[in-house]
Amino acid sequence: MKRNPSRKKSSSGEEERALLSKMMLIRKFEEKAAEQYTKEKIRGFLHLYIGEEAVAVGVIQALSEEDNILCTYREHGHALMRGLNPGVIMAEMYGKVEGCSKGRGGSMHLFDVDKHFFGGSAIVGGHLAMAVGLALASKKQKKNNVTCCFFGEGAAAEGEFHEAMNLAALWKVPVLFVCENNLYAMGTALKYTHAMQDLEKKGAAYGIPSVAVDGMDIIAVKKAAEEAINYIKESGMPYFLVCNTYRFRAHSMFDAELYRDKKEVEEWKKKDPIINYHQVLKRKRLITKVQYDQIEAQIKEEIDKAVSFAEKGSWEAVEDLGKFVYSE
Amino acid sequence: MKRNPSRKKSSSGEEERALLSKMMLIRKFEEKAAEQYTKEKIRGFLHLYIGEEAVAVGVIQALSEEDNILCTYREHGHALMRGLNPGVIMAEMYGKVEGCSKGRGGSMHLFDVDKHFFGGSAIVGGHLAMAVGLALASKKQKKNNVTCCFFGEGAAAEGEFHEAMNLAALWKVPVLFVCENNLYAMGTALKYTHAMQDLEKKGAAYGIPSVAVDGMDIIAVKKAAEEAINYIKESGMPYFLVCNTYRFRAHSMFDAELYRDKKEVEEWKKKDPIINYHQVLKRKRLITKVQYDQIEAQIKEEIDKAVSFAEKGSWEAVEDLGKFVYSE
Amino acid sequence: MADENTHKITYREALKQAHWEALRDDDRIFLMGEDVGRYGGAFAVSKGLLKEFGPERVMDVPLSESGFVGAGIGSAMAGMKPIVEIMTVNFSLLAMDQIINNAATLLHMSGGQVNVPLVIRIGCGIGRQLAAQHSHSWEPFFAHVPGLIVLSVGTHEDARGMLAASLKSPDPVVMLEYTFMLNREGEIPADPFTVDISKAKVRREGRDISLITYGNGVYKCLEAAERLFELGIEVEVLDLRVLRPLDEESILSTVSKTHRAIVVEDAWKSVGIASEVLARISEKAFFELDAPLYRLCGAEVPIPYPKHLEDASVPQSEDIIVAIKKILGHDSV
Amino acid sequence: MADENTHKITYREALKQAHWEALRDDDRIFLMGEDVGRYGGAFAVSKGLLKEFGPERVMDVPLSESGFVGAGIGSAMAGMKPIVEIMTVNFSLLAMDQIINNAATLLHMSGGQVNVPLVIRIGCGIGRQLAAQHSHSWEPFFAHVPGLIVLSVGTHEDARGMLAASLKSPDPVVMLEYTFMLNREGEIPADPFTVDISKAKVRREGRDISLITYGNGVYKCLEAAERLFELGIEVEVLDLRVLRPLDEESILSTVSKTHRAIVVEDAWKSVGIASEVLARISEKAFFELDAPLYRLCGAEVPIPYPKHLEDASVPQSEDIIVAIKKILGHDSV
Ligand SMILES: Cc1ncc(C[n+]2csc(CCOP(=O)(O)OP(=O)(O)O)c2C)c(N)n1
Ligand SMILES: Cc1ncc(C[n+]2csc(CCOP(=O)(O)OP(=O)(O)O)c2C)c(N)n1
Ligand SMILES: [Mg+2]
Ligand SMILES: [Mg+2]
Repeated sequence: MKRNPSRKKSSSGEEERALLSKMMLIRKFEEKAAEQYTKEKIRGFLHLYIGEEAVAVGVIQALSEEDNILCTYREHGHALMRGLNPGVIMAEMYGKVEGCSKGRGGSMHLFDVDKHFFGGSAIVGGHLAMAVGLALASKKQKKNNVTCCFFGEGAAAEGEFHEAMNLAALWKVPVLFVCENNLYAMGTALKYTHAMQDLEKKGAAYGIPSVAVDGMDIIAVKKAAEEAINYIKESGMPYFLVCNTYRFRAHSMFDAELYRDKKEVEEWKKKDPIINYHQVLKRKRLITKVQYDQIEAQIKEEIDKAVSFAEKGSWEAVEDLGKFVYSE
Repeated sequence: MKRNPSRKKSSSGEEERALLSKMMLIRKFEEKAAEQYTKEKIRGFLHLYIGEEAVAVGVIQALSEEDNILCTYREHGHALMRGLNPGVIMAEMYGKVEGCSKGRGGSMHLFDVDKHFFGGSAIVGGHLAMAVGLALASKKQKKNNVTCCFFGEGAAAEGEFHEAMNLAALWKVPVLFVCENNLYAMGTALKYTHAMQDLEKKGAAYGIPSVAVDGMDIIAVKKAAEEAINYIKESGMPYFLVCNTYRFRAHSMFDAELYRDKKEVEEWKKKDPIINYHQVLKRKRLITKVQYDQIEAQIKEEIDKAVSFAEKGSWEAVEDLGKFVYSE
Repeated sequence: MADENTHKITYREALKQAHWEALRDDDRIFLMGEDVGRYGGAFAVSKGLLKEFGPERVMDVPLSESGFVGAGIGSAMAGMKPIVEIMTVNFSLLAMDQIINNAATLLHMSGGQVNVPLVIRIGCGIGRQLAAQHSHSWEPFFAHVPGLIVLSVGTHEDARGMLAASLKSPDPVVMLEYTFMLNREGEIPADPFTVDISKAKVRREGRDISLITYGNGVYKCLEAAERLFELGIEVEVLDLRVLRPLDEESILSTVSKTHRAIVVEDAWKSVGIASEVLARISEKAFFELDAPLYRLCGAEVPIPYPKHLEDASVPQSEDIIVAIKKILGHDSV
Repeated sequence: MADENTHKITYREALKQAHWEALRDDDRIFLMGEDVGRYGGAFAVSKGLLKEFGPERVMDVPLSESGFVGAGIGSAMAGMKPIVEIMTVNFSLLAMDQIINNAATLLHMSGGQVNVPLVIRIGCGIGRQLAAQHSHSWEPFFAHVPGLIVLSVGTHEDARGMLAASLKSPDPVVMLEYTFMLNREGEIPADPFTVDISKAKVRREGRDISLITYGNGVYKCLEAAERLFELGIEVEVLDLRVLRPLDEESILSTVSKTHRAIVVEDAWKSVGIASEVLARISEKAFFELDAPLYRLCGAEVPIPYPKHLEDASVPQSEDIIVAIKKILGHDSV
């Protein structure tokens, strides 16, 4: 094995392998979740992020721990990347009290306030204004943290998007809007959702700097996110980042995928962010087979542990049904 | 008096005087309404259009009778221009059954469906999507009419604006969005309402052609509206027209106008669309003093008639309170 | 119960047939909603309709609940007859302004000029562990509003028949459908039939006590009634069906017959449909009552995700049986 | 009734003082809403506050009800204590998604992690001929929703005291204020006082019949009670004040005392607060009743513009008097 001591940091490849392993964790975690869904351990809606991992990983790595995160119902990846324990996420999806939302929320409502992870919102577009509010609070409290809000391209058609963008720009608050453009809102393709499909151009209507990036390329996302965060931290102003990506799996476990060609999916799978980045790392000799296998093994172990944590978790007593409606 | 027989149509000045007289009718009608408000003949909110007359007149003259119109609560001018009888409008503001909405609506809810005049909406932004729906129906019914929707710059901050613009462009329906930018939403100036204040630039977010025009200049509005209507009739597509204007009076009769300088108002009054257009016509010798006085006298008569019609109108029986909730 | 006069059908299929027929019969009718076309409907109710009727009649719309409901209102004002689907009742809040301030109000504020012949269909209720933003029973919100006709589709018969009736209304109709029932099979008349959307309907006769219910409650009440029949208790089940305007006559008449009533609903208890039914009875049939009135409603909690808690958050047949036994002093079993 | 322990104040001024005090006492508190600043508040409630506290504490916001209510929720989640004003209750429908799907639900769906200490103030009710899109009494919508605390500001005392109490709540509070009363003068204690936002309040004692009411109903009921007193009829007036969670104990206790009750509200009758009150009484105090319960509610019509029809669309003192006389068989006068 060759080593190049002069390019220490990058040649050691630690950082790069960490990015890869985060994406792999998300992928494997969700594959396991899908499996558990089939076994009816997990119920309700389950929205997989498979294919889009580079977005959550690339963006969230650029955030500090103090930065707030808000997501949609398709948020396992974000939660994992924010550092929520896979076990408490899995337990949540099982509906167990050990889950990160005490089992009340399920897959769509992962929360961890201590980690500044504010859900898991299942009303499309409903969390954008909340993100602006969190950022407004940061400004009022003279904190230096950013609020990062993920949403789909479908959400950008909602009036909430318009109001949130305008308020953020008007109030000059530090919020990063990340549009995960996976080309579909359930079964409705971008062209049936937006008259103007270059979504990054929508920023101009609010005077918000906007950039589109290849969301299948972890390095591109990372770079764009870092630039965005720098801009926000320096200016205190909002920023709009469009990540063009694709979901490989159905919208949720209820979806028969009548609305798109298998071929289209196959084409996109060639852009798999994990496979491709793995290739890049191999080419750059930043990862060995042994290292890769180690990562895989570690992830497998972590996920097995998560499942057994969830399995061993407990059901909340029915008598407690009325809890969490008002504060105690 | 010189005449130039070669410039027949315009030298006769009939069309021009008609525009002037329409604006004057609106002005005088509203001045009378304000007077009747002070006498407590009219109650509730009364929103005057004084200063903005060139917009309604310039735009509506470009429409055919089959074209639909939807307005806000500041719609006396539009109703008059659409040809509603001043008497039935006045009666409506009195709350009499002879009113155009049988007295149920009042100043904010003038309707005349036979004249394709669909109100009079007092939820800011609430009528934009309805306008898209009317235009959608025209398309489905293969009618050739346009739907024209007036709203304020304040309304453009509502999510409804965003959704309506997108739907109109996506569905390719013949709707003219007219933003009456009078710089204030109640007491909130444009700069506190929109991060990006060149409103005509918002069209680009939906791929809708957009133009801003001096809304104090009847000829400019007329020309812009005609171009807009031509575009819509030819393409079947939506269009966004921003008319920059100013209201000379308070937002409503409840408003103490704490939020703007008297001086600012005085500056704008120099752009009075009626006085200035009268000057233009005088300069071009398209109106004589006699003609002007005649117009004034006619308008006075019409308005006096309107008032006495309203005065003589009748109150609906209290027993009929439950009417118009469901169709009979 | 199947005989030659009825046939078996799922609730979903009944809804779909109703749509198919409507689209076939009247050019002014079109269906619009999120994913009603290419996806086939979030719950597959409209599957196949796009192919048959084309994208002008079965319109996929962007995520813009206020916008497309408003557009539905506008096109109804212009003489079309739109059916607007809101996928899940929680999202209807985004369109509440359009539904209440416009659809329900235009006729009145225009002095009788503007009709809004619009049908809004909304999927609601629990049953699929969809948790706190996808599972509610918000019939009470709609039933409070003058100007709306509010229907609750609690049976297969109504799933098949209510849409056609609604499309005849000159006024806006809100049709609440129940996701929980989609796969359930039931019987409907084999021959074409119409339903009357001004009347409640007695789904089972009985003389000991009245169960007054709607929506997801109907089959639960019928099941409870069936089981109580074996114990010699004869329960009358009244399906309200029309939550606004309420068919008061049918309510008072069942109470005058049985002199006891329980109202069963999945919706949250406070300020619900059951409250209204109790209020009407206590105002107008007070002297008919042999026992206090009783409500069995949804627990006052946003719906939790885990199945055991979701189940616990609405009344089940078992709860109904227990309540009836208690009221009738039938503790022996 | 004025004495040295009380002083005279308008309802508007009482609200304003409450705001002034809140802004003075706690840096985390800020007021946001359309025209609350430079305009001085649509109804002049916040006039002067911008000048005193500056634009960071008194924020004019664009017309974006969903947006700024959502932003209020977000900032509450982050430890601020926003007071969000929605100018008129009709516009609250644009923010219903935020209020119900988020504010009321976050605590639950996060398993108790996310508190939303937000106060939403909403102007409501009739009285200024503002017609069908500006005049409603939609207390029932809010009172139906678990997770919200819903207050109805029916007196000057509450106008002065409820805001401070609401700002102490860890959970979202909806405070309904009444445009009709703004100019009305009333008495409040001269010394600083606090109010308890968990309890209804008997505003006048009596033994013959209970008037149960809230909001615009309170003074109308007190007026009716005053006039009936001259005829020897002693009416107890219970101001519900807290519409959610309802103070059932106070309701049952007044009914147990008088054995007769009328519920008075401006809101539409069907599925309203009165329905709920009647339901609770008929469930739990059935055997206490000497007469059928009775509701005097708003007419089920979007509010019409003309004064005589507007007046007719809500119960007036005169109607209350007539109803009481009828129930008590006091037809003689
Ligand atoms: C307000 C609202 N309307 C509709 C839905 C149903 N729904 C859930 S996800 C979804 C598609 C959203 O698409 P997009 O925003 O692109 O996100 P993606 O699922 O592609 O990540 C729809 C229509 C919802 N949850 N909320
Ligand atoms: C949804 C909604 N929010 C608030 C109001 C109260 N309001 C009435 S008019 C107005 C200002 C609207 O400004 P703009 O759209 O610019 O129209 P203008 O009055 O200037 O013509 C406001 C805030 C309302 N009627 N509807
Ligand atoms: Mg998408
Ligand atoms: Mg304006």
